[in-house]
Amino acid sequence: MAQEAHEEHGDGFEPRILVFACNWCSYAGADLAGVSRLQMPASCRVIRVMCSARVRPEFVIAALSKGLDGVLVLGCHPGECHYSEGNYFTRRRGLFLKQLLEYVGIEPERFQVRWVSASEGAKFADTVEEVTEQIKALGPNRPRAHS
Amino acid sequence: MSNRAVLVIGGGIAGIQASIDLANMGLQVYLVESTPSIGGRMAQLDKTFPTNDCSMCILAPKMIECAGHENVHLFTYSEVDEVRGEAGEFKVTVRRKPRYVDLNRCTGCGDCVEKCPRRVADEFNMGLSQRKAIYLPFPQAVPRKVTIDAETCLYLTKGRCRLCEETCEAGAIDFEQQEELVELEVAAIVMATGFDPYDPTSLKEYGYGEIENVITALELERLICASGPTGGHLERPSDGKVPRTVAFIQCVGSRDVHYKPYCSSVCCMHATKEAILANEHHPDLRSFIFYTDMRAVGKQFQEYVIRAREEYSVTYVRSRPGHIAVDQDTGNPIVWYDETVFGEAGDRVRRVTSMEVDLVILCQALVPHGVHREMVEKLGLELDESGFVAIQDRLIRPVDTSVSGIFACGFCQSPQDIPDSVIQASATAARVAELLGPRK
Amino acid sequence: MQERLHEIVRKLLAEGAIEYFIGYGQGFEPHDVAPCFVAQEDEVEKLVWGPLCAHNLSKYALRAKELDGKVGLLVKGCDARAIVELVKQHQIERDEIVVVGVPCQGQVDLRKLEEVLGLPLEVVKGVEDVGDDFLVTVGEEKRKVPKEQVLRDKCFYCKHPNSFEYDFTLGDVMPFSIDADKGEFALVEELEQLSLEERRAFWQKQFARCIRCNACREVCYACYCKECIFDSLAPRWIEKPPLLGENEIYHLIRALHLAGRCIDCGECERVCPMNIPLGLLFKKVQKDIAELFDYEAGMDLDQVPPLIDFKLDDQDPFM
Amino acid sequence: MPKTRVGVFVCHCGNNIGGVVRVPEVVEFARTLPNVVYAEDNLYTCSEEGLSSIKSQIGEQNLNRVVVASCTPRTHEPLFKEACEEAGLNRYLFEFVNIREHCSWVHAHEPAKATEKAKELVKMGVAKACYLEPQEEFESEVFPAALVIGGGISGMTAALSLAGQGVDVHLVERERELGGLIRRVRTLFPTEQDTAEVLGPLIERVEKHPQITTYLGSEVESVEGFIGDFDVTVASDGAASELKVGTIIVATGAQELKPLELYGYSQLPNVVTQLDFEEKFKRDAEIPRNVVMINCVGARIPERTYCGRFCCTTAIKNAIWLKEQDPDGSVYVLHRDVMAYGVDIEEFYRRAMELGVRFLRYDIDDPPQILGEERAEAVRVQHQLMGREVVLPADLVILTTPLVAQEGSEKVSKMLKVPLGSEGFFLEAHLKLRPVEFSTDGIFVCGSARYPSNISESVSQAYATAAKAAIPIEDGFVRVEAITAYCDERSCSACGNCVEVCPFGAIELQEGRFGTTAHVNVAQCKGCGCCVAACPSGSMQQRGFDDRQLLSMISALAEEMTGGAGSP
Repeated sequence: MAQEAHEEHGDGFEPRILVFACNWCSYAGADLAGVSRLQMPASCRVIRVMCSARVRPEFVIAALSKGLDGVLVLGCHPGECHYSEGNYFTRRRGLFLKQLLEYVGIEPERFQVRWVSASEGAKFADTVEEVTEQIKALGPNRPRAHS
Repeated sequence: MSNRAVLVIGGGIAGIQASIDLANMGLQVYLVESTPSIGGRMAQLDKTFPTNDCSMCILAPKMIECAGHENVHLFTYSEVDEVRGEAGEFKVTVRRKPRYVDLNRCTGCGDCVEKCPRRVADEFNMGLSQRKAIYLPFPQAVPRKVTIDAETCLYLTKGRCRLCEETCEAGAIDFEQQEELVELEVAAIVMATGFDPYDPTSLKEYGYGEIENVITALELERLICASGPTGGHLERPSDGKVPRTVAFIQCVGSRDVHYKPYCSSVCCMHATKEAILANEHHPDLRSFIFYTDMRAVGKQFQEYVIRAREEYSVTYVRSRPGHIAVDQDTGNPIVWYDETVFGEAGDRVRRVTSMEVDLVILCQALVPHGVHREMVEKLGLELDESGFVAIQDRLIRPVDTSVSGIFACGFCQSPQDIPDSVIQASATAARVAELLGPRK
Repeated sequence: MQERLHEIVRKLLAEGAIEYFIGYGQGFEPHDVAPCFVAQEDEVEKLVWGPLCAHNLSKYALRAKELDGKVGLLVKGCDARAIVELVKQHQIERDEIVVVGVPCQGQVDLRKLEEVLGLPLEVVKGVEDVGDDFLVTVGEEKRKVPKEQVLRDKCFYCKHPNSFEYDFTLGDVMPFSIDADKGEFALVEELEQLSLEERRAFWQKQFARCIRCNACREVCYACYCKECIFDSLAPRWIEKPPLLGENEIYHLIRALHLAGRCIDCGECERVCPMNIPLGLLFKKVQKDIAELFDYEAGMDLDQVPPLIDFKLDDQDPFM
Repeated sequence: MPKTRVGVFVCHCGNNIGGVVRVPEVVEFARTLPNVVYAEDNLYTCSEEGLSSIKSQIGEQNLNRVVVASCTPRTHEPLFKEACEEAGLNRYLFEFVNIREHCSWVHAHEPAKATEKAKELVKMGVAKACYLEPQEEFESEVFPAALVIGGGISGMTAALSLAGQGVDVHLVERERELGGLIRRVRTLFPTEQDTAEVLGPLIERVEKHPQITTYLGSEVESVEGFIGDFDVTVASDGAASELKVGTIIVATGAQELKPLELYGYSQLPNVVTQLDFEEKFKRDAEIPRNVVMINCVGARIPERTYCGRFCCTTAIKNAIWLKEQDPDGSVYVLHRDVMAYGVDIEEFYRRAMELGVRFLRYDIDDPPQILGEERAEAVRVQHQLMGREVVLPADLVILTTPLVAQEGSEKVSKMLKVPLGSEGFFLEAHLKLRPVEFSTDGIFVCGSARYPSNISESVSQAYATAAKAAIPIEDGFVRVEAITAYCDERSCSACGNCVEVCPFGAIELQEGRFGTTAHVNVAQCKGCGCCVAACPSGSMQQRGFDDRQLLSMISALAEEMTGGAGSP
């Protein structure tokens, strides 16, 4: 076990990424990735919400300020929202928040929004892979919560 | 109609779905299943095409919902003994086979199974592993109660042992238990007895039973299933080594006037699925599917086949092998078949050739379940030429049998896949509801 | 102009058109002007107007809610946008208030003035607007101070010298610009030029200094929530001690909540005891809202706020 | 408020989870979490054994929160909620943690990391569970009528079955007469009856049925509302009628692909589709001597990957018909696979061969060619068995094309807020076990609107939807899952953001004892939570997804793995 643990942690920094996924598309997509046994980095922790529009931008700010390495908000593709328009609000909030965070010096890679449908298990896996790599490259997000 | 009870025969996915829908309509449902648990064939599947959903994962909630429904009355390990009367007032006798276990006391803890000294072939795993004479068919069984198999139990056959009785702290073992006849009055009957795999032994050319490494599709299903005899490790029978090349032979006994003239409908996709799963287990495993027509006719089926070809190293060979030999040293089956190749002139020519593989999978025909014929006679139903329950008007009444008040869904009335069976199951519910008229 | 103001207010009170009027009055120190409530006709003389009347009085419009009668308000061009927003955000009915618009040619930034004079503000006895300069009374003498030296940052690119939202007006002045080529977002753009690391360092330094006195929140016209989420115990968005992380959450969430609401009155920066350049943060918010969603707060009653609105063809970098 | 007592049940799922995640370690860890008073592992938590263990522990440990860490909530959540309820625990005090689809299955080769992740997920779940509150489900009435969109064979069958079950039905058909696509078909598989014989009586029954109101030449203009209470506007020649229905069945069918630009279709007069053939030739026109059919035209190609399912059947049916009209005529069917699945079609296929219909397989990379300028004279194709080219004389070439999505499907999809799949057909809730339902309650789909289906299949689906659509109407009510939004009026300052964003117009500003504040109409709220995220003061919240619950999960994750997280 120690041996294996060593092997696994050999690659050093493993980012901790918070993922918000909407129940209807993205969470189902994540499930599909699982059902299809698509392997991906063990970096993401998914919080299920009914719609990506439930995700308060405040959550993203809090998560990053508390020191999580990244936040990924996943929703249905525009036009496919189970509630018909939710993800359009997600899109606007995302556009605004991304620029604000960048302005105060938070790397844009640490907060990302992506559209993943229920049939896109592979896309979910790829997204996790990609975002994890990007954040690995940045290194840990300096926690400020108790500095 | 005053009597608002319905008899459903068969606890597979079709019977389960019909029961749930009927129960949700406020009708009393008597679900009769001959084995100790509901779940049927779907419970034996590892995954389902074309989504690769874990079969048990989507079935288990349905099983529990069905068994837990206030309007559903389960008769497992039971058989329909006699049916009299007509639509609106059928009188049914159900025979509860003795389980020799008190269902109210058994906790399904499995201690007795531990102790039981008698091992027999496990039908849930297609005989690829052994179970005890007292057993739980599979972990998610509903009800989760053990059953003593009277044919093999040492005490019941040879009069000594009773270890289970000593072990059981709940005192659930009851060797005095007698078979029980239950009289039911129902307004309608839904038949959903499903299928059995056709035994390919009679197709001598394929050497099933002679060549160790020639197995059937359902056997493979259990071999790659995590809850199967090998814990999901794909091993071939002869030497337990992981196969690197697998040949699937389609239409074994189907589409063949000498055996079953019809197309079993699901085997093309079933084989494709198993080839994909096998490759997922071992990415360097290659599959060859020998087919006549690749009947991928459902939603997302073609796409599934394309994925199999492009991402899971599955090769489709359009040929019907005539003979399977075996290499005695390696135990490798050798598949003889004819194929079309390009001659020097670039023209196509047919030639006979062979392929040595590690494992051969026979996608055998699927036939109406063993209880089928007997049931059909008891219900006074007509059969079609192929032995399926005859449907009078396929166009407008696709689930109505020749007897008014009796409906048929799923494989017992025609070969079909899970969604079609589920659809027909719900359709029978609608027909029953129409027969009985509005509630209250 | 002050006389004209007194006239109007006296008339409003005499007619009982308003219960009281809120304008500016002399504070404890000569240089210090404070909001002034006038309920009696004989008090109207207390009302003053000049280059030290920085406060955005619109927040007091909320008082109208508690009254049967109306409230009178003195409103500069810049602050008028807050009135529009408050109506849009269902906080006041426009007809609950009487707005007296006042033309303005720029307000003094007391911190700059102190610097330029090199003397404590206590010595300042008064400031008048004389066109391109301010006439500052220091002790006995009067000193000319060029506006560009002591003007509030936001007054450099003043877009609304005249209140466009009023019931009465104290007249018009020519639109003016001290520094025409200096764009509205010049300072933000400078900051944007810096590297991410530099910006990070800059803001971490600023946020670290915050003592979370909440002055910026208390003074903000848009912070009218009955209960602010920062005061809620469950969920607890931030811990009480003013640690960097907590402060960052505080300021970023405020920026978020002000998106589409901030009308650039500059009050938060003015009242900050730690001199945190909050203007730089909120100006950025205005800039992005304008660029991303083509929206300017407080300009149009019928325009839906940007973050509770959407267009099917909004830009979509998210794939 | 009694002390929070959380019970955690971690599932091995055979070796699906246990084979990767070190479950006992996760259980140990769970025991260290705040408010957790009990934790155990199960081989299958979903088995009756697992469920009964949950029930008994709720009693023994008097748990007031239950967390199960196993598979995806999307399949098993109702099951565990039931178990809680049976043990007297409000179903909303249950929290699900997904450590299979989201963990063991996707990190199969990293047991250590997977185990760590599973712990964190459990920690987050427990943190949320601590803030869960018991909820009452809102019951809303179901209006006793159903809407069926589409008057083809599926729609009519669904309508008749619903009516037969005692439900009032509104049947809306775009055309001026009932019957849909098959009106244009002459004979039907497998009975080979004349379509009129089948359709006639059916249409008559629909028209005569007292409980069916038919709207011909009409279209559904708008649909508002939710299961039990849909407000529907039907436009018929300018006139609009307002209907109220409880459930809706989509039976809008599909249309035959017109293969423009393929095999000279629309250029050569004697190249037609199967439907053209049914309409023109199978009625009066004289029977051509040499007929060549080409299957899979516009199907199973990169641009349109799917199989039309019953186009082969149609080709076989028409080939037989031709042979029966003129036994000496030649009929060739050029195909890529003969999709004669099941009993009847296979038998049909065999009969065609017996009658002398010739089936030749062609290769998509070397497709048949039409010879002839003004009209098709012959078809050239590679004969796979003979291994050489053959030229087949042709008086008539029939192209077998698949059904494609019905015109206006997007409109219906948007109107009902139900999805379309990649092929443009309606996308059911679950391909396997919920084939005729949408994820949206109260709306169902049958026939070729869902996927090309032959008549028998369409009719079965129609009956299935009739069963499902009738149930809530017969019940008279439905329960709304308690994940709806609510407003804390004490802190709401009525800025109106929530009103603006709500996609369902479920929120209004109203006078209340705390002045003007937002009010949520639970019956209309679908629980998206849009409004919650738009509320600056946090007055607007969502049951089961409130800020305390979600923020506590974030905090739990943000903390180092010391196990003291997000407790109330």
